[in-house]
Amino acid sequence: MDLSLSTRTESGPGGDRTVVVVGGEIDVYTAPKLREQLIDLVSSGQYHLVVDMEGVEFLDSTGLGVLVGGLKRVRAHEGSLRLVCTQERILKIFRITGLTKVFPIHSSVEEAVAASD
Amino acid sequence: MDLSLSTRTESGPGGDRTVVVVGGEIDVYTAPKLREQLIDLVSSGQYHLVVDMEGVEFLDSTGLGVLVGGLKRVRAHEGSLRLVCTQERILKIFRITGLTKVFPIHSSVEEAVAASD
Amino acid sequence: MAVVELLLAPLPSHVRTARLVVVAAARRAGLEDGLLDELRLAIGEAASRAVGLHARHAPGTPVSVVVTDGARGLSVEVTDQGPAAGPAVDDVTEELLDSGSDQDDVDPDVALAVVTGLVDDVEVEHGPGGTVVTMRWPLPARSERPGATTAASEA
Amino acid sequence: MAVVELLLAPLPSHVRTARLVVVAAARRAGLEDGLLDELRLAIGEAASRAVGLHARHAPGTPVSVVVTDGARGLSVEVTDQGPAAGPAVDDVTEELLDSGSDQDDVDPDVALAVVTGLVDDVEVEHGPGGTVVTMRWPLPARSERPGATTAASEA
Ligand SMILES: Nc1ncnc2c1ncn2[C@@H]1O[C@H](COP(=O)(O)OP(=O)(O)O)[C@@H](O)[C@H]1O
Ligand SMILES: Nc1ncnc2c1ncn2[C@@H]1O[C@H](COP(=O)(O)OP(=O)(O)O)[C@@H](O)[C@H]1O
Repeated sequence: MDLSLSTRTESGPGGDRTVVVVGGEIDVYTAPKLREQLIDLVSSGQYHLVVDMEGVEFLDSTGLGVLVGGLKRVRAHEGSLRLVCTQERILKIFRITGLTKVFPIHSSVEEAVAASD
Repeated sequence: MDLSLSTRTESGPGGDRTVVVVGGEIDVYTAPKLREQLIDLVSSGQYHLVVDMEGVEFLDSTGLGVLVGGLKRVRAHEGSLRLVCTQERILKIFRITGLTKVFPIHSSVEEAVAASD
Repeated sequence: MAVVELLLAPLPSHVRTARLVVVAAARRAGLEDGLLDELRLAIGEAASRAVGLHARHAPGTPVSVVVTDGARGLSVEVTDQGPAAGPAVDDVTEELLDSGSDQDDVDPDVALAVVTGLVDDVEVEHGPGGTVVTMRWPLPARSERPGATTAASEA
Repeated sequence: MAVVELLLAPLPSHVRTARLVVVAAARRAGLEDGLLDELRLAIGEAASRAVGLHARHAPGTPVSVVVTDGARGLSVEVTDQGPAAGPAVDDVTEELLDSGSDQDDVDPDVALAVVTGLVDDVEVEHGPGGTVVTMRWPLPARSERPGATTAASEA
């Protein structure tokens, strides 16, 4: 029910990628935690992020706003933010809001780590 | 969340025992299902019951009433109704209501099936 | 301040909703985890009792559940429009053995006996409009509550 | 008949309570499983929007959520006391890209755009008291609903 966050580094052909594994519910109550995490990563110089959403049970527009905010931050440093998501109900909200055109969405962490721009 | 029920027969030293495995929440909304199940068993001549409560997540006084009703029914046929429960939060309500003195409570189905009066 | 107020049509299926809401609100208010099971059972009994009384005596009227997070801790108030509670049950076991039989409803007096047996601070007031059952639990000091900083920044 | 009525203090943590309650009530009312995710997101957006507006404009006033199971199906009504909704967002993507940045609150116009994009039958009425967002979903005929017999025997 709560939001859970953990991060690890994986190296891909384009260099190191920071994988952020998100679980639980991302809503107006929990989104601030995710935003803080993304801000911390960018502040510490990690500009290539892969956000693994496979464990996310709920996502609303506040959560989308936080992901968009993260994308803007990494782009300001020529970085990237890739999502991993295969859950239909989560993909649906990206589709409704047109964000499938904004985020690269992958079906596995391996694929996201291997991808280059 | 829902109430789940399944039954099977095990034979013990005292004869066949009908094991009723209960899962989920037993409250004023779901208790009628459990009552029907117990009534059906007694109507079909199964007077020695073991109710396995290990999968029960919530039990209130309506649920206790149904178990007491089942006990009365099997006793009318010289039968028995034994409970299997090791969960502290479920045991607590038996303790508060004094029903630990009314029901034999066992820590495993094997123990309950092996028990004799 | 009342943090959540719930009006429920008196149907058995809504008792679970009352449990969900009150437990969620209490966690939010910082009630310690060890008390959540007690709270869940207590609100379940109080709500089943009120729903059962309304189903018989006031089927068109909702049952009210109010959760307040105040100076005296967490309070949960369940108001019904049913007839006054009977005399306190002094032997719940006997009462359960007598009534626990074929009725689908909760026995309102057993439910109330479980609430009073379970919760230290319970008040039962019968007025002309019905019965109000108020249950209270202590809360940790505000500064120690989970999410206290978030709550502050929310204001 | 209103089956559940919920008054929530305008705090982000209560949005989850609203989701829990509305989804539980809708299941009870017989809403088909395939629509529950849509309902969960829609009530989540509508409630976050109202809570966000109250937090800024009416912090002492609760947000109201009413679930009704009537002839027109299931209706969920969220009432806020905030300023009128802005003009309908015609490009949610743009709006998210513009505003999705550092505010902790939901963007009320984006939330409303998600609701209207998601739910077929939505009505937004702005009156002097605030905005009422009403979302409706069809329900199966009463006789086909799960627990229909139980409901009948409850009466
Ligand atoms: N809207 C929500 N979305 C997701 N999780 C929530 C929401 N509201 C409450 N929770 C989670 O439920 C958990 C229980 O609350 P609480 O007892 O305060 O936990 P914690 O000790 O983690 O603060 C919290 O951790 C909280 O994050
Ligand atoms: N008070 C309750 N206690 C336990 N389970 C409940 C309660 N209220 C609802 N449920 C369960 O949640 C499930 C979801 O409701 P519903 O969609 O009507 O399911 P079903 O298809 O099984 O009738 C139900 O099966 C129901 O038994």
